Amino acid sequence: MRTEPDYLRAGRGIRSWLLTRDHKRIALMFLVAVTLALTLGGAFAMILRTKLLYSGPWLIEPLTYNRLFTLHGVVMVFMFMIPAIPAVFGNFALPMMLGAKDLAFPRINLASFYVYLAGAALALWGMIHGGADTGWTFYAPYSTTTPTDVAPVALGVFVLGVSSIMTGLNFIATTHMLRRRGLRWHDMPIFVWAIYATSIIQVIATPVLGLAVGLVAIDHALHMGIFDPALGGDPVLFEHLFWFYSHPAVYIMILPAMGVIAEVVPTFAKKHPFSYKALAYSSLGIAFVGFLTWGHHLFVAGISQFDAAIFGVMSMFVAIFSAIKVFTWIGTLYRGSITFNTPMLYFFAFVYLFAFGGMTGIAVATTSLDVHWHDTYFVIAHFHFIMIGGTLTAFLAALHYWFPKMFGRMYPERWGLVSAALVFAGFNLTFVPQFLLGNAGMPRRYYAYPDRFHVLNVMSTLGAYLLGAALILTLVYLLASLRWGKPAPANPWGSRGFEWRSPSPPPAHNFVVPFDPAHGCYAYDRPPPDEAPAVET
Amino acid sequence: MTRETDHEPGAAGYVAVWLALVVLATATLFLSRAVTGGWGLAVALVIASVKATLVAAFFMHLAHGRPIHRIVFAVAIGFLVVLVIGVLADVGTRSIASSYVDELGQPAPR
Amino acid sequence: MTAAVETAAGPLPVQYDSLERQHATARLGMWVFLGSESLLFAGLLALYAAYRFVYPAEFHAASAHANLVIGTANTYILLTSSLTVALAIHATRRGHRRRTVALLVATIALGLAFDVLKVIEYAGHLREGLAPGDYYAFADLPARGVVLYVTLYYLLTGLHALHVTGGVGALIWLAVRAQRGAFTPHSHVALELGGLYWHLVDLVWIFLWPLLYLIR
Amino acid sequence: MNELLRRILHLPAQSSSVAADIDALHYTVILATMAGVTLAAAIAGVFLVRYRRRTTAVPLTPRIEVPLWFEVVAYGGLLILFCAWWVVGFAQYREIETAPADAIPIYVTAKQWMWKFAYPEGPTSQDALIVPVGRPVKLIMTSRDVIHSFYVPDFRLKQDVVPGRAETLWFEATEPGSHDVLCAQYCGLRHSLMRAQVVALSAPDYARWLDAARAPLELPGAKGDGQGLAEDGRATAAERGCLRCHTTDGSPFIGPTWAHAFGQLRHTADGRDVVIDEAYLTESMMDPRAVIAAGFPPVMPSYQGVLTPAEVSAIIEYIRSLRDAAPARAVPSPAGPIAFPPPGDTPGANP
Repeated sequence: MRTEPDYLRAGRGIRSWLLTRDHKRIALMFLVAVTLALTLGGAFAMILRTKLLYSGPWLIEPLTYNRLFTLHGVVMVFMFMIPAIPAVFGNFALPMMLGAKDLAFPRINLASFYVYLAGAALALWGMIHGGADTGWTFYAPYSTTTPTDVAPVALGVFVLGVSSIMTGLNFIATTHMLRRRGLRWHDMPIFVWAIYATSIIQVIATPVLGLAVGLVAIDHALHMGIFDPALGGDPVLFEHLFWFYSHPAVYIMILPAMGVIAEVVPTFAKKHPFSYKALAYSSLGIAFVGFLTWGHHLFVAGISQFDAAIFGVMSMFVAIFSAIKVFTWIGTLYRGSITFNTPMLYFFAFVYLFAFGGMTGIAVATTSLDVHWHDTYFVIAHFHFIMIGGTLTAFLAALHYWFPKMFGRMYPERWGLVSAALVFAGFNLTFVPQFLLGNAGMPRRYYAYPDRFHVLNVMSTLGAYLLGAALILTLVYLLASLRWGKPAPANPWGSRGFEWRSPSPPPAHNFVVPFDPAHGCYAYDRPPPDEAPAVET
Repeated sequence: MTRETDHEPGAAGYVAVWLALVVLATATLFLSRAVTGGWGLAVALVIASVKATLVAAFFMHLAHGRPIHRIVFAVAIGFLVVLVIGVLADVGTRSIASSYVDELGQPAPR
Repeated sequence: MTAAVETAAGPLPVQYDSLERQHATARLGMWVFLGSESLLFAGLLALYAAYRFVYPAEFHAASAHANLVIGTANTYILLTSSLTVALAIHATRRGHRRRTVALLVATIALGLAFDVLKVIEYAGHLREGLAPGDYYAFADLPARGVVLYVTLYYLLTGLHALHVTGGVGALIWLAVRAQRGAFTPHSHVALELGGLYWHLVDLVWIFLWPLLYLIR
Repeated sequence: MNELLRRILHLPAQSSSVAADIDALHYTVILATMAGVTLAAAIAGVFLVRYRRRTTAVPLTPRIEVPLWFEVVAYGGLLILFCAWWVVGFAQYREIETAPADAIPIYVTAKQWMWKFAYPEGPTSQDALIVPVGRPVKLIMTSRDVIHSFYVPDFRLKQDVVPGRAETLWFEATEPGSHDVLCAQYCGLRHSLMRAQVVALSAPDYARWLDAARAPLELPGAKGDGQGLAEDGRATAAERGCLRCHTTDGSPFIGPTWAHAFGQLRHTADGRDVVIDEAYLTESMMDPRAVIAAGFPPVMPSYQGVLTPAEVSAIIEYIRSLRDAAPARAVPSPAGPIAFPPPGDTPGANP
């Protein structure tokens, strides 16, 4: 029945991959790059955790330790968290969900991949060459006066920002202009809403980060003194510019994850979302209100009480949108017909960890508690609960969910469930002790710490080893099933989603027979459309 | 979809807009001498906004282009204002105590 | 596979139904890019607002030494260049290829004039010692606060001048393509995007001029 | 209940006036958080078990759209709860941020990797902030180089110290004791070793310490054989401020007393017994944290490069001269030994 080769075999040779304009191939190239970044960042984390087994100086020098946590921050945030789900699954699934043959600007899409590689190379060369030891936050005046080599790393982050803007711009144009005839905004899958909201943040917030790290690079190299207190400058202003980007950036990280979950739950519960509008509009709500809350990172930085009041209240409002999403996902399970696959186990891990991480965010936004917790391991546990418990868990859920569609192979279900459980266990063993460390008052970025924090640190390190092992296990069996996985049917999960109405792996231009949007992507109260070969699992 | 080029201002329209801009620029120059201090800034910003609206509406075809263009422009300017206000709300209301130590009359220990 | 629709600008990309749809998408993409660029200046304007609030007197004193003549001349130059590029697009729609090229060349000339005046202005300031950051060596005014105005002046106008230079480069490329007849009344979206970008550069200067030169 | 929760959550001692209130809000927020999340997960679990698919054929599921009133009630209620926490939290924040008028001002200077304290009356000290119990103290802090953060976990208080500005932080210690001061804002190589101690003394002890610190340091000569050297030693000890923490009449104060010390065994914090001889005294002056006497806070600054070898030997001679001297009653002996709870613990064996 297949008239033309699928996108994996549509072209031969390295040139057809490196110069491709097919959004699906670019998605796979991003997948490889992003997985490398995750592995690299994870390795740095392992070294940091190993050093923290002992309270005194051990294993590595303080300068090496400072460089490693900077590397861990920069690599994980800018090279994995920000691009991961949008650039891989946004690139792959968004056009298919809209019924489009490709993104609006394919050349810009390919360029964004090479700009990402350039930025990553520049940042890592900067690290190897001189190695910034400023932390991924680059706070002035330390970042502008430290003898280590800050400029290349800062410019690397700038270039990675440009790649992020290009991806965001592409998705906004595609969502507006390339929807299939008859596909209204309210017929679109919720994943598209989430990626659209993320793109708005990427396009609006990233330039301000570019400026902030650009100023740090200029200040460090040419001593322009824009934040230099000796010339009357105010370092807190850098913190304002940096967090104006970095708080919306955490929504860039979590919104696509929420989009993935909004696709996984209806498919495996075989049920229409509890409230489509709530899920769709809460994504936009997070995108816009998320820009008004950056000040809760500055409660003890010396901002005025009036400003702290504004940002405190706004932080409470933005949390409501996350609560809406969690309740709506759980509501979707009500009277569904649930099958328990690996993506669903990742969903349950996501719900528990993200909700807990989010609520500790509320606790930190309760201004007076932040005075004790700011810059301690409580904050580190909070954002790792959201980043690993939320985004990485959803990334793995998406990887398993769309694996049949991307590669035409099935992953081994049993191994999937085992590794998901190990990831959940390793994660909790690593980061729950860090909440307690934060309560006990251990500041972050500490090379040597008072002895009273010793036991909790050892527990956290063991957890880190377990989490690392579980992730490596996941990588192994996924790579193995590329070769030996059972051939995947077009619709292994029996999903109504639009992307499942094309063969696995899909042809170069996504659809043999364009799908009929009248059959909604969540219409589990009506029989499945016949044109897509609905295969029961 | 209406073709965009039907009702865009003709050559004469563009020259008229240009004249308005030049007049406003000259007005800003002289007004800045007359109105000084905080009000001077307000006046200058109002005139600049009027000029910006003229350029955006006619030269950039926002007036009769697709509505999404206006939304994108408004959102960008909106967040620009949010950033400036967020920063000013902090700098503006910081208490006196956090000015330089020596201004407190007590020499900071060297 | 739908047959690729032949258009003047090469085969219509497969994901577009019509040429007009592709142009509309290109314009939307450009507007999103312009929104993103304006946020780049937003960061510097926020710094300007904060520092002007903290050091009003120093900003006032320092602004007196800004070269008002060149600043005002540049304002008129950019306003006029906006007119010429708008007329150029208008001429393309009317099919007057030669007039389009002439107007584009005029715009390029005005852009270069802006850059030249800017270099002259910078040279003058640097000779006086009005240099940014640690290199500030201006006799009349103490550094504290004033140097922040000077640094912000160089950052704002420097970033803007960079965008002007980039714009001039784009216009030169567009003029060459116009000369080769690449733009027809129905297909000249690249020229429109170049025009939009140039108008944004003018828009930014409309705000920079009063904020930097007219602090009274 | 407070103590139980405090231990479970690994919270440090509540040693400042605001600590108890903050912890109370902490317990409500954390318990509500855990309860809410566990409830949500439980509901999800129940739905999973209740609605798991038992047949192979996929049934059609009802399309249920949540009624708007349910959403408004649920999310409105949640928003009100969050805002209520914020109201309480911000009230406490204002209390933390606004120092009372009668607070004692003390100037704190943060410098890359050390804290220096200066009292308006003139005495300065390094790494040891001596404060009275029960009276508010206002720290006026500035930094010499980069951003640091003055963080006292036992007080639940922290304030970034920004160069070029004076940041204020006030607290009121509730009971005598010494508390760790840590740097919470990354500031470079020895960020994790930039530590100090807040030593809270009862009111009379503080008053006496302040008098001793302020009084012109003239002390009657002590009997000693090498009259000249011991005499120089006494003058040097007075001038260098040693006698502000070490007494010469046998009573322990902030530091161990010098009377009847020379040649005795000193029980150290890590359980060893060391003979007090020239080597031990020299090492204690140059690297005070190498050996810390049991029951005393590690607050002595290092005099490396401050004392010349001649002065070191003079001081040692003075201590030797107090070996069997009858306690001279000139300095009123403190009311009794300072009731020091064992300090948190000595910082890790730092390089």
